This record gives sequence, structure tokens and C-alpha cells, in this order.
Amino acid sequence: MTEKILSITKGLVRAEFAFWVGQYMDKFYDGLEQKKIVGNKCPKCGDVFVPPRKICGKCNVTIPLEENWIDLPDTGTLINYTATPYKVNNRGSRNIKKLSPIGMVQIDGSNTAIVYRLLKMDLEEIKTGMKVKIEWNSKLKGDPADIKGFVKM
Amino acid sequence: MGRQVCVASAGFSEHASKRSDVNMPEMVSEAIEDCLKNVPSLEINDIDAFVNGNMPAFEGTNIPELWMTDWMGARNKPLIRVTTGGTTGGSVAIAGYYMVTAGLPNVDTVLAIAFEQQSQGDTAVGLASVAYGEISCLNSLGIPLERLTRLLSAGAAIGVASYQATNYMRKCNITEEDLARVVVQNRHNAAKTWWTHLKMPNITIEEILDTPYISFPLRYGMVCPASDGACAMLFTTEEKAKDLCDIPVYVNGVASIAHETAVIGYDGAGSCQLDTSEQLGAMRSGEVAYKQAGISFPRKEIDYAEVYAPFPNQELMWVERLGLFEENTAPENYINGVTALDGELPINCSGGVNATNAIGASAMERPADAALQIMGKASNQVPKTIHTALGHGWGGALNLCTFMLMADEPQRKFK
Amino acid sequence: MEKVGIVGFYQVKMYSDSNYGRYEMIFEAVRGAIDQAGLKKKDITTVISATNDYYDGRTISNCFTVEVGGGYMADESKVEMDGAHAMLYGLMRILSGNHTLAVIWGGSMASCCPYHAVRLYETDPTWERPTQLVNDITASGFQMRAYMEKYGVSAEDIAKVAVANHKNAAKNPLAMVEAQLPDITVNDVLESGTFADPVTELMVAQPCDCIAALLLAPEDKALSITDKPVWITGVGWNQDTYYLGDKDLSENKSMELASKMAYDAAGIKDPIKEIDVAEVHTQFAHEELILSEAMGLAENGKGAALVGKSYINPSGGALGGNPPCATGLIRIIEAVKQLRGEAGDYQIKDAKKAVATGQIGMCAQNNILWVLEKGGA
Amino acid sequence: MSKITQRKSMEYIKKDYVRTRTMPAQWYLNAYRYKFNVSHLQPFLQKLKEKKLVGLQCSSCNRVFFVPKIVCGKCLVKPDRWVDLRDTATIATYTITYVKDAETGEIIQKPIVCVRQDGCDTTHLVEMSPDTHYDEVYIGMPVKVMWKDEAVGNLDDIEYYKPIEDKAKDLPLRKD
Repeated sequence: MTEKILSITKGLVRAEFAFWVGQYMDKFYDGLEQKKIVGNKCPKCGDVFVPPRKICGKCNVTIPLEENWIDLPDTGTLINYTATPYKVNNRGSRNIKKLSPIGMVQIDGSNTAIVYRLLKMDLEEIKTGMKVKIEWNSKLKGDPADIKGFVKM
Repeated sequence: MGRQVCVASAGFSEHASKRSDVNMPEMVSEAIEDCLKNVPSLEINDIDAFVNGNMPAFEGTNIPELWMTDWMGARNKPLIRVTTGGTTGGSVAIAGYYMVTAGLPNVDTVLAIAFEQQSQGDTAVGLASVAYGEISCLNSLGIPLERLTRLLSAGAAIGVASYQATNYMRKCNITEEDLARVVVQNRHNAAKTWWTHLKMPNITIEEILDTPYISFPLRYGMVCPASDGACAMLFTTEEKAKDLCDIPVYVNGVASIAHETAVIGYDGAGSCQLDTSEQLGAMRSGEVAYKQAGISFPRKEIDYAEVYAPFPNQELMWVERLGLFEENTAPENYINGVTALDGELPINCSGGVNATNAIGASAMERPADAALQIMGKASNQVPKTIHTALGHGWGGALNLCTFMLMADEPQRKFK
Repeated sequence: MEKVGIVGFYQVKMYSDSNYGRYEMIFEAVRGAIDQAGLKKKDITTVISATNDYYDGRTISNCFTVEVGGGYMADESKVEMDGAHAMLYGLMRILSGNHTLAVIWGGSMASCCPYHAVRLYETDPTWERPTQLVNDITASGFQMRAYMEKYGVSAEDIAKVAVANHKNAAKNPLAMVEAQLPDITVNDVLESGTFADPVTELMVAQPCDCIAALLLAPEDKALSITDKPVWITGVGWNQDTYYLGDKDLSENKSMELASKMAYDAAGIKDPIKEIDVAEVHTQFAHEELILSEAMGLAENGKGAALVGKSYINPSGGALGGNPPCATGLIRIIEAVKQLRGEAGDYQIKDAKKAVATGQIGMCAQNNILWVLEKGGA
Repeated sequence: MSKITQRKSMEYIKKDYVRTRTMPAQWYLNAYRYKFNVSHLQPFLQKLKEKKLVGLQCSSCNRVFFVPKIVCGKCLVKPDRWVDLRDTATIATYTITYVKDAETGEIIQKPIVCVRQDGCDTTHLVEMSPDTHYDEVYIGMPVKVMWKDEAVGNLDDIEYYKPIEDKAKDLPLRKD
């Protein structure tokens, strides 16, 4: 048996994508630009979604684009959290050896949770059920990064 | 031993070059809404299982079904994802068929969904990365990259289709005019169908021949557009379909026979498809499906065909390979109007892929439109009654094929 | 449901960075399965592959694998999920009566792709992907914390699961060398470094390179091929909602519904008593508890009591190597080995009924469960 | 050829849709690696050094592969027999590409051909010699391998293919 010869080559290009967010999310990002959180409400079960959706998965009901919009506060409850040294992006992942806490926060008045960084907190002092508040980014661009993270209230 | 399967309904979203008003799941839900409109007695909750697919690399999301679960009404329902590139739609439809025919307990009504929002992605990189590994392997074996790009520059634009076109044209002794004639017929048909992309009611052969070449013999005017759109089909058992709609469409034969890749083989080696217009895989798929359906003379027994042809030469080629016309006679039949809306054997009355190509969905739109023609609910309905129709798809590097044969009466083995 | 039998299988050894070409590996798996069953290429009527465009870094990842995967002039299709889902499609094709021998193969090379980035591509691109905070890493942390806080389970209990799996993997010659740890202790697991608090590195099923293949045939054909067929008696699969914030991560609804569907089909009333072997596809140690509870193998919150009982993941499970798109198929193969009595050092005595599961998505969003029974004398 | 340079868009009935925001994302193909086993190619590459062509034959179906394949798909076995091949070939199919010259901006028409080496059962893509006019190429044209001056044992040793003297003319496919 002769020795195996492998050819290992690397890729060369990258593909760029731009995802249309749709009109529901567009309204939500319009709100973020003005430091406002908007959600929409299922007409059947009354669940409030942040970010808004076209269809309530529980009831399979279409929520009309024009109706059922609700303004929500910038406060919420921490329902789950984790901390990871890994940084993941579209290119790969790396371990930066420093833990950064990430929390799952239920905005008051909504029935879903959103995932953001927890700022200015030590891992030891984070507890689920904690009240937290949005820290806005200094520059608002109408994208998810407008919310910088959550801070203790 | 399998059950008889019926198509109860099919639906489309609007197709356009940029569906900038919706995101992917919202577009999919449009198609589902349209599909369920035809079966008013069925609610989304009555659907037992889902099959989905798209061509992920054109769109930048991995397994988007995970994300769009709620939009499809698939929360806490069985779902599988089938993707095979260009034939994705056809493969999804075939998977829908198999899911019903298998007779697994409590799986009777299956919604098959295929979609693509191409305006979000990078089609050029998407296409190139089909053979990206092969290209880099050839590069490591000594062929410089710039020479490879030169060799494959025809491929980057329209893949292997131009090689196939020269082969076919040579065989039939036809000119570009014959190709343009097919395009005109398709674009005129598309103008009469509500969901299509390139609606060109007044285009002429001269206008098409006036556009520049992309890669000989194909010109800009002849090739398919890149569209955004979704398609949904509802498969169910015979008994349920009879309750749901007036004319259930029986699926009598399916096949998806694979061949070796054309022009460039795996590992960058040679390809065994010596004649790219021969298409053994498609011929074999036809044979298998006709045998399942008990059709011995496809030329006489089939009333309507939707073939997957982004390029006009392919439409001519497929109708011959699938046994609808004698070898090398398709161009003649297009001149004589046999394939027109009011002709003897209408082909691609929805405008075909040549007018609308949302890649992942295209191969499903073929059987979907054929089913609607049998039901008499198609947007550009053929005046004569359609009894038997076929929907076809091809993909990969000319090596994958899907084939679905439908009729208004059951398969002979179930009679 | 008519009887369908598993008549052959083959799995390449798992490597973290294999010395294999992709096509060579696929060929070895498919040819190995065909040889094991003593068949020929022309017997294959359908081929279902489980690959993923993003794990393979190419559009239409099944385009160039037609020849090496045995798909030449066969009815070929691809399921872009776990290998266990591909087997579902193969089963449906056999049940239809159109096909008499299905080859199911699946797998990919994790050493060739940016694995965690690919998992990031699964997230909602209009909302979660731009922030890059939701991915398989953070999701695992949320899932484990939700489970621990709801039932008061400690990290030690979960570390014990990892210990059991790594010890089992040491007995499995096909497991990844890096995961074969016969002398591992609970402390080793807890101190192996944070992956996503409270998950530590050794609780994670590390992605690796592997291709596995399996053959399905209808009853009469199966009996003519082998005297040790394994029958499929039930299957269930299900998809849960996507957003992590929408569901209770401490339980798994989709596995609950999938197992109910499968048990109903197989006529299983008391899974704890009736099932001899369970091969569970778990991405993380804590998922073994959540999933086995959802499968009815333990009461909610009491999954930790199962640890040490050898009938769950005797092969080491996914913690012994987690090749994307193949893990579920390997679970089925391991269950088949147990039923055929070919599992070697980790054989469970008199195994008659087994379950094997597959999953995809973050926090096991889509699950499939197979019930397999020993056939023959 | 003025037609080649102009790009005219064709009119069609359009519908305007609301334009919403977009979220960017990338797919880094350059973060991937591709692994191939090329062991089976080594004897072939060695022969190229001597300016000789060999194909790999499947002993089950007798098909000859050039460039060699690791597996014969028809039989699902590894082909293992080497056969010598002639340096002549036939054009199986072709296309003409239109590439803009980087310096002059002029559109260059260049034939890219798919040839079948005489004595083998596969086709592969190659370039024609630079002096071949795009109009001369036709299906079934006999061509011949032109080697690089110094063969080093890789695929680039075959510089291009050159037409063998032939009086036959093809049917007109083009309508200018």
C-alpha cells in the first residue's frame, strides 16, 4: 500500500447577502431608531411578540399588518443567562478567554424573550428573575445593534 | 404496498426580481395561503406533516425551516427538509408524495413547500461554489487559477447549459431563431399568468436575437431571470382529496434518476456524459414513471407538459427526451403551433422557468401548474380538457432529474 | 406499518481531522455497507444522502457525490438534516413499494468547515444573526441553566453524564480518539474550561469527520439478504418552534411528540420496561437528561438517576464524536449493532428492543425517534 | 461586433413592492478547506512528465477515465488498470465565451471546448490554441495535444489543443 496523498485546498471567495426584513420587522426597526420597543399582539390568544411577527405560531393566526401594535417599555425581566468565552461570527469562532455574560430578557408586557449582552454586571451577581433595563447604543441605525445590552435597574 | 396519492391543491406567491416587501417566511406564508384557498374545508391545523426545501447556498441561511416553523404552521408538527439544488422543488414534491404513499400512521395530509428569495443572495458565488471544491482541486494539480476562470467563465454565467445547447443545435440542425421562438411562446404565456416574473406580452423573435450573447449560443434575451417566490402543494390520500376538492389530481408516477455530472466530473476528473444533450437520467426517469403509471405511449397519452427549461434549447431537448416528441422533431412542432396554448400538446403554459426562476421553487412550480391545469384552476388555463400531465425538473450539473406524472384518474395498479 | 429491515451498515472511524478525501470517505462507507450485506451495485434502487451545503462548503452538496455514493442511475435524493431523518425518507420510499433496496448515507467533515459559524447561519437573519449572540454555544448554556434551575439539578450530576459517555466511548473502537477517556473523573469535566456557563468543554459533543451508511430493504428481500435483520417498528419525528424565548428550554416538546408518535406505532406502552437500549443523539451532556425524560425513560427532572445505568448510549453517544449530518445515523447503527449482538466490548445482554434518535437545530429543535426490534432466530 | 458590447434591458410588466430594510450577512467560503485524495493520480502525473497520456480503466465495465477517477460510479469499484492513450482527441461540445480584456476593454471571443481523448470514455474542458478562430470550431473536430516545452508533471503540461488539418465545415448554427 502506497502512502495516501491528500490535496487540501482553501476556499477563496466569500458571498455577500442582504436579507429583506419584511414590513413587520421594518416597523420594529423604525421604532428602535426612536428608542422605542414595539410589539404586536395575537388577536386570538393575546400573546405579545417582540419582535413582531406575521403569524402567531400557537394559534396559526395571521396578525394584520395595520392592527394590534403595542408600545412596550424598555424594561424587562431576566429569564435566563449564560456566559461564554467564545466569539462567533460569520467567519468562524474563537475563544477570547474572557467570559462575557449574555442574557435572555422578557420585555415587560410581552410573552417572548430576546437575547442581548448583560452590561456592567459580574457573573456572580446575575440571578434569573432580575429586573433589567435597555442600554441604548449612542448611534441609532435601525438595526438590532441599537440595543447595546441590558443593565441592572 | 403504498397508497394512491392525490394533489388536492397548489398555490404560489407572487414572483418578482425583488420581493423587497417580505422576508423569507412571510413569502412562504403567502404561497401557503394561496394553496389553502383552493381547499376551503381544510385548515392549516389539519395538516399532518410538512416537507420543505430551498437552495440554501443562494440565500445565505442554513436550514431556514428551523426559523420559519411558525410561519408555515409547522409548530409541533412533523417536518423534514429535502434539498437537491435546482431540482429541490421537484424533490420536495416527490418527498410529499412518498410521505403520503408510505402510509405511516397519522400522516395523511402533507404540505410540500419550496421557496427561494434570490434577491438576497449572491447567485454568481452560489453557482460557482457548486464546483468550488473541484476547481480548487484542479488548481492544486497544477492548472493556474486564471486559466481555470477562463475555462469556467462560461460556467459562471449559465453553467453547463451552453455546451448542451451547441450539442443539441448541431444534432437537430437548428439555428438561434428556433431557440428564440420558444422564448417568445413562454414569455407570452407568462404575461397571462398572475404569479410570473417576466411578463412580456409583445416580445418578438427579432428583439430577442438583437440582444448580445452571454455565451454562445445563448443570448441575454433567452435566459431565465432570477426571481423571488414560493410554491406550495397539498398531497393527501384519495379519500380525503375527494372530500376536499372537485377534481382530485392523482399522482401516478414519480422518479428522480441521477446521472454523473456533465462537463466536469467529481474530483475535477473527466465527465462520463459524452453527449450532454443525451440525458440518460431524464430518459430513465421517464421510463420508470411511465411504467408506474401504466402509460405505454406517452406521445399519445399525455395532454400537457411542464418541463424545467431555464434555457430554450433545453425545453426542446426535454420534450424529446421525456418521450413527448420524436427525436429531433421538437423544433418543428414549435413552428407548427402544436405546443401553443390551444395546440395539440400545450407545453409550459405558465411561462415555464424561462420566465420565472425562483430556483428552489421552480421545479415544484412545474408539477403544481400541471396539477392546476388538470383541476381546471390554472391561471392560464388550456382550453381543452387535460387528463394526463407531467411536471419535470433538472438540476445539479445536468445530472439530477425529477419527474412527476399526474392524471385525473388513479394509477392502474390501484384501480 | 409493513416490516422494513435494516440489512447492512458501515461506519468510518471518527477523526477530528481525518486523513481522508471527502469522496473517498463516502465511497468507503457505501461500499462497506453493500459488502457487508453481500450485495452488488445494481441491487441499489434508491440512494438518500444526508449532507448539508454549509457543512460541505458547496452549493448542491449531493451534486458530485452521485457516483461515489452509489447513486448512478438510481433514484437519488438528499435530506438536509440529520442522517436519522434521511433514513425516514428511505423508509417511506421502501414502504411505497417502488423500491427494494435503499442506501442511506450521511455525514460531513467538520474539520473542513467553520462549524460554529455554520450553526450561526441557522439563526433568524433579520433579527438574531446580525448580533451573533444566539448560536449553538450560547443556546447550550441557556438550555442547561433552564434545566438545572427548574429541577434543582447540580452541575456535578450533569458532569457524571459526560463521564459515563466518555468512559463508554473508550470501549468503542470507532469513537474519536480525543473523546476516549477511560480514566476521566467528574472533577476533570467540571474543570475543563467554560464553553458557555454552566456548560464546560468536556460536556460538549465535539464535531468531527465521519461518513456512515446503512441499507434498508422490505421484509421479503431483507430475509433473503441476511439472517440477522433488524426491523423498524415505529418512527416519530417532530419540529418545535424556533425562538429560544418562546419555549421552555428545560423540556423538549418535539421529542415528547416524536416519541409518542413512534411508541404508538410500535405499540410500546411502558418505555422504561420495554426498551433495552437507547442511543440518544445529544449535542451536550445535559441534553441526554432532557431528551431521555422527553422520551419517557425517566420522570421529568429525574433523568440524573439514569446515569450509570448502562442502557443509555452504551457506545458513548455523540460525546464520543459528533460528525454533522451523520450522528443520528451512527446512533441507529449502534442500536442495530446491539440488537445483532455485534457491539463487542459494550454489548448489552439480550437486547431485543432499541430506540435511537436524531436531532437538528438549536436546543434540539427537530427530533426523530426510531424504534428497532431484533429479528431472526 | 457592436452587438456584443451593448447590453439592452428588455421591457416587462413590473409591479412595485414596498422596499424594506436589509440585514447583511456573509458566507465565508475562504474559511473552508477541501480535502481530496489524489493518490490515484500520481502515476498519471508521472507519465505527464514524459509527455505521455494514460487513462485509468475500470476492470468491471472497461470504461477508461481520463483524467483518472477514484471510483467508477457505474460499478461502484475503484478502477485499477492503466491504459495508454493517443494524443489526439475529438471535440465533444463547445461554447464561445465573451470576456472583456482587462487592458483594452475589448470583448474577446474565445472558444472553450469539451474534448474526448481518443480511446477514453470521458470528456474534459480545455482551451484551444490562441490562433484558432472562434468560428472554426465545430462538434466532431479532430484536435491534438500541444505540450508545454518543459513538462513538470502537472495538469498544466498540456498547454492547449490544436486542430488537425481538416477540410470539413460545420453547419451554420449562428445567426448574426
